[in-house]
Amino acid sequence: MQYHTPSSFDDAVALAKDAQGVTRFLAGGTDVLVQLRADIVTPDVLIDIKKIAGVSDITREGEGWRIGVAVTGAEMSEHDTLGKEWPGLVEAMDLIGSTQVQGRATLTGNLCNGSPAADSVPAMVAAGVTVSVTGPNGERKVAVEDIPTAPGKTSLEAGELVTAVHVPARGKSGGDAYLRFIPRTEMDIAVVGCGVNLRLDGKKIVEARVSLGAVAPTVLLVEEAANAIIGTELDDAALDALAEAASAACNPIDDKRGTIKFRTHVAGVLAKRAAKIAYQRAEAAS
Amino acid sequence: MAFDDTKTEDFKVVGQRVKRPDGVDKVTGKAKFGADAVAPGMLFAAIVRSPHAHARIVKIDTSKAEALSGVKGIVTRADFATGLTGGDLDVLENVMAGEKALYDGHAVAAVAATSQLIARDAAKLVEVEYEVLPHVTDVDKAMAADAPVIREGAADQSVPEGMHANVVRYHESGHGDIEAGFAEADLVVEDSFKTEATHQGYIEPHACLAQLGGDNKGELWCCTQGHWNVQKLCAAMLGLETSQLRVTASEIGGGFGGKTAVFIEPVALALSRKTSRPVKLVMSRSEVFRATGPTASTSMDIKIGMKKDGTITAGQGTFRLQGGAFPGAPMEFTAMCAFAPYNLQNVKQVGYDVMANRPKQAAYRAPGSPMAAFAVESVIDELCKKLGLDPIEVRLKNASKQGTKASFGPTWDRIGLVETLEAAQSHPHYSAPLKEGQGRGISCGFWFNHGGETSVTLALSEDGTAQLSVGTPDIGGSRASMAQMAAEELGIPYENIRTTIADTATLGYNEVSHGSRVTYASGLATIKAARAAVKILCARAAAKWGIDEDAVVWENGCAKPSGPNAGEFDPLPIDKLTRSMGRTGGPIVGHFEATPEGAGVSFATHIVDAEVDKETGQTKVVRYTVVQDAGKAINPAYVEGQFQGGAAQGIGWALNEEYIYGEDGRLQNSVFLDYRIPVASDLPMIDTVIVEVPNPGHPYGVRGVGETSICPPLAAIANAVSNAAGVRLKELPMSPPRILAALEDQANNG
Amino acid sequence: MVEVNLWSGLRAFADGKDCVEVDAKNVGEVLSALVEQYPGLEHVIEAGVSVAVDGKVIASGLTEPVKPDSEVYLMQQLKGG
Amino acid sequence: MIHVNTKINGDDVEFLCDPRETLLDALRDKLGLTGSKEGCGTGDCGACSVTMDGRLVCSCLVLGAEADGKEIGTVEGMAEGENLHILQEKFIEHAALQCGICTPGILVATKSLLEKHPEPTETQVRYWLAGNLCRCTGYDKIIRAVMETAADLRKAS
Repeated sequence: MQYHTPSSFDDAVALAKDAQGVTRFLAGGTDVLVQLRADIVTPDVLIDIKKIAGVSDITREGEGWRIGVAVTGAEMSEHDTLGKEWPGLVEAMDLIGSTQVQGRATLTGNLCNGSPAADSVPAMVAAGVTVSVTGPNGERKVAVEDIPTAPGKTSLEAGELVTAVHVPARGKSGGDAYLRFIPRTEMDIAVVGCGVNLRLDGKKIVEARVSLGAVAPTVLLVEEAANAIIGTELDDAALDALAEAASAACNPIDDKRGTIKFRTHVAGVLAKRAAKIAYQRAEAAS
Repeated sequence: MAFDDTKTEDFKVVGQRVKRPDGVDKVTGKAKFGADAVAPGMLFAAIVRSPHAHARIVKIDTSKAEALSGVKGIVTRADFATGLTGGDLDVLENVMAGEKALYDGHAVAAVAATSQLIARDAAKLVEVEYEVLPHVTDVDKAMAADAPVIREGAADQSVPEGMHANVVRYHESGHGDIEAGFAEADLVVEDSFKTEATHQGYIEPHACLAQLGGDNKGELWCCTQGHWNVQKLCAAMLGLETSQLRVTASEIGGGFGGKTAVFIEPVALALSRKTSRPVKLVMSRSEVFRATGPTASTSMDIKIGMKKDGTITAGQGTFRLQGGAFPGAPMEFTAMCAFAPYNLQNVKQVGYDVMANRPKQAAYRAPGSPMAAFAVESVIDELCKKLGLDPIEVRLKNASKQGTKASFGPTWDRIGLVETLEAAQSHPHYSAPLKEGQGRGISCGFWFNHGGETSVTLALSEDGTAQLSVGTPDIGGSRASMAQMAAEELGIPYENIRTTIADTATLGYNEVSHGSRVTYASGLATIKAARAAVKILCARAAAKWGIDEDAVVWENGCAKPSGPNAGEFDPLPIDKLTRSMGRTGGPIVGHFEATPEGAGVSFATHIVDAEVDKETGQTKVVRYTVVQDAGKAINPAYVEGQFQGGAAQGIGWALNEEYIYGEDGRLQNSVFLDYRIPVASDLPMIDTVIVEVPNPGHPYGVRGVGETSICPPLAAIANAVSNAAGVRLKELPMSPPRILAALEDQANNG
Repeated sequence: MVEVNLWSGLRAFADGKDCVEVDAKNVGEVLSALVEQYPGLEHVIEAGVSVAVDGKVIASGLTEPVKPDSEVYLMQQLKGG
Repeated sequence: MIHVNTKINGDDVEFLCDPRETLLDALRDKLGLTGSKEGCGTGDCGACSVTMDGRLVCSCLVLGAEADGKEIGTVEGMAEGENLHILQEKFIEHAALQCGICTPGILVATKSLLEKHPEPTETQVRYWLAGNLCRCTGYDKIIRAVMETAADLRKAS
């Protein structure tokens, strides 16, 4: 295995373009190193992007945020303002792994690992986060929901890598939340995850995005679930409709972490609970 | 005091919460565990393992691996002794597959190379041709007529005619007339239960460093619960004379029964012999889960009859235990422990030892007993609920006590079950109010405890301090309790004793640290060895004073005349006697070798409150209290630690831990991410009550405490969850999908 | 003579009896007398058994004394984790 | 082989490693610092916890090569000579260890906790330590030792 530490994204792209065999980018390494140790993926070329200037910065971008690709979960949690504006996103990132893992894991790594159960991804999808992708053919901006294509697979072309994460402006009267179900209190992979992001006008929900994790081959953005609560004040009927729409969108598998039936049911339960939290946050921000 | 006295009071050191002698080494990182040893010229090893649950090994081609630079040697089954039979053959077969791979992860070859990475790479280059065979991993399916046969002719004569070849042992015991008993009952409840296999989950993977020369003299360093057992088994598997292999036990990073067996040690020795270099072999976590010794999985049927007043009229249990591809599932313990807490006139228990394509089970804390308690105590709880009776009152009414007949036959000696029940009943936890969504459960549990072959030496130094050598690896602080007992007898400060876990060349045979035997048996041996040394000290003083040996007593670390008639002499402190010992008869050493047979049994009662989220099926344990009979707590802090550790492991077993095999017979969850042991945020504080009903078989009344603590939790939590959720859970683990499914079934079927 | 109680699964090897009489002064003699009188029990005793004498479980010792009025139970061999 | 210059427990250290080797491999096999333990190799057990530039990490999830130019803190650096760190003292006093294999990782993790949160609640301690598995103790005595250390440190300051 070759190990490189390029000092610019251009160099990283050049390395990746010329690389023979399996190439991986190393940010926090919390998936790459596990796969290496377990002989799941042994890269021929490993490109550590942490020595590129600016990758560990969280900076204002208009009213929104630009999060560097090597910013860790711990750094996001410790940031003064990010978590006040996007508590759901920061909490979702914070749920990943232990304190130790938080010291290393990144949003970008969580996204590019391609797991349908990645905790930060539904939160990013609900928040409308986009990423910059650079490759041999230049740079493009992609919505987070368009990155994963199947378990372990992404839409990134060979030689392409994510260079920044863009979090939109929070704006007025908005709130987000992410909840996941795990059997223990910590250290598990999500059996079901749900992100909700909404905006109020008075008491009425005027915008909403609802996302689900671990219930399909990729993280889902569920329009029907959002439509179930848009125009409502999140009354019981709206919550029931939300849960029904969330469950209906599920296309999960039976595996060691949960059953189809369980995941489908709990998706609805979490959607309700997350929506209530997002609603309260939006009210508090009004 | 006489040398065979029982001491029950006026303890000076025993009963104190002294600091453990190995504490500093363990908090500074200096303590040397299995993987921490090195040797000059050392090679690193890796094992090639079967990816199939059941397959004939057609061919092993090592040529590509051997061609890799840095590879120094490869071994297969051909490099081990031939002609073994019985248990030794089973162990070898498990350590290195012969004609067939019998489970996913079964070792088929091993490589030694100059680095860990090269060894791992080389292992991937070993080409094994398999003929895949049909497999079975579930206990009930393994007994069914159409199940593939795992090994022909493995059954012993106990198995009744007509059983499937995978049923290899049978047990039946009991007394009275169960049908008459059930007829007497006002209510009979009958139900079936299942538990999945769990793993001891020690944090330290198995590790060893082996050196074996062409002269067949060997040195082995390994983490084990019993190095004499390792010595004996490795010698057999490599065709060595037992005494020519010296085994040193490293610090051990948890065992709980799982390190009573050998897995990698013979392999490292074989590689060392082949390469003429020291070989280090360390398992990965995934190898630990796939290829060491988890518990048996079970399928159980229980039937219990009760009168309206709570009297149990009869109990019947059938226990089917799957213990991997070898005989040995502890079904007889399951059977014998099942009804042990109760005084029953009519009882019958039947056990089946069933083979399946899984790794050979190993002991795990009271092997077989927790599952039995889960099934039996669940049914008793159901009876109490239906008859409107208090679960502790019912258990008290039927409790085993001194003079009653045990469910497995004999009459009980002094036991402490009633005391634990009474202490639980009067504990504030039992009467504390519950919140909405919470339920309370209680359960009793029982374990036999064990004595076993034991050898201890206590050598006095010239300054009056003592070196205590014991042969039972210290898995939970036993060096402290041994030193406490020695200090108590010698009348010197605890700090003046240094306890060492001696290697196999230094002491006589010591049985494994299992069966909760260490504080009991090594403790008893320590006391007797100290008394032997004291006897010599007294004789030296008598000689000096010119009086009879019997006229000298030992008090507070000094020899004294036994009374005015013995003469008037100033007390002689220990250091005065030891300083001159070279000139008064030679070194003073006390020793003791025996197989103590008085290990007192131990009972416990646990109380637990659980909260169930009925929308997601998630359970949270919100309060937990352990009440257990310790006989006499030598170091209460470490007794509490055993209580708490057993409870925590039981919580994991009850709620989340399980072996998950796929349709392909491969283990799906061989990492801690998916084999879910409790993490710190899962648990509440675990309250403890130490009951002390002295064991007549120990000089201070000690009963083993390590194992009984895992017997009640499965049932106690099942009872709490069932009360909280309003539905009876009959299968472990009580994972969220199972709880939701049970709630749904209940809603659909009323 | 001492009465020895067998676990019921052993009846098949002891002419259907679950309590037999042997002439023995210690545990070892109990076991050898059992094998002598009921050869079918040999495999069980060879595989390893424990013996409870007056409520005390003798896990392995053969020299523990047995009196004519002792309560003796043959048990499956005890060990632990 | 990659040439790595790093600082461990305040000492300048250099070593050569294969790019696939982890920081844990380097600490244990190259530098003889065996206080950090491998319980899983997948970041699930925390027995290999160290600090890297002051941040708590699992050394099994860091490549040896990534340590270049960093400052690493391990359990071997906790005591100052013969003087144990107060957490080490409290762990012994409270019997907060049984087998001791998880202890180095838990000590490194709790030291990092108390530096960031001098007044942790029990819940905070439990969640901070969720990535440090202990199979022996049920965590009870560990939590008590940490809470008492925090209280003593507050009194002293």
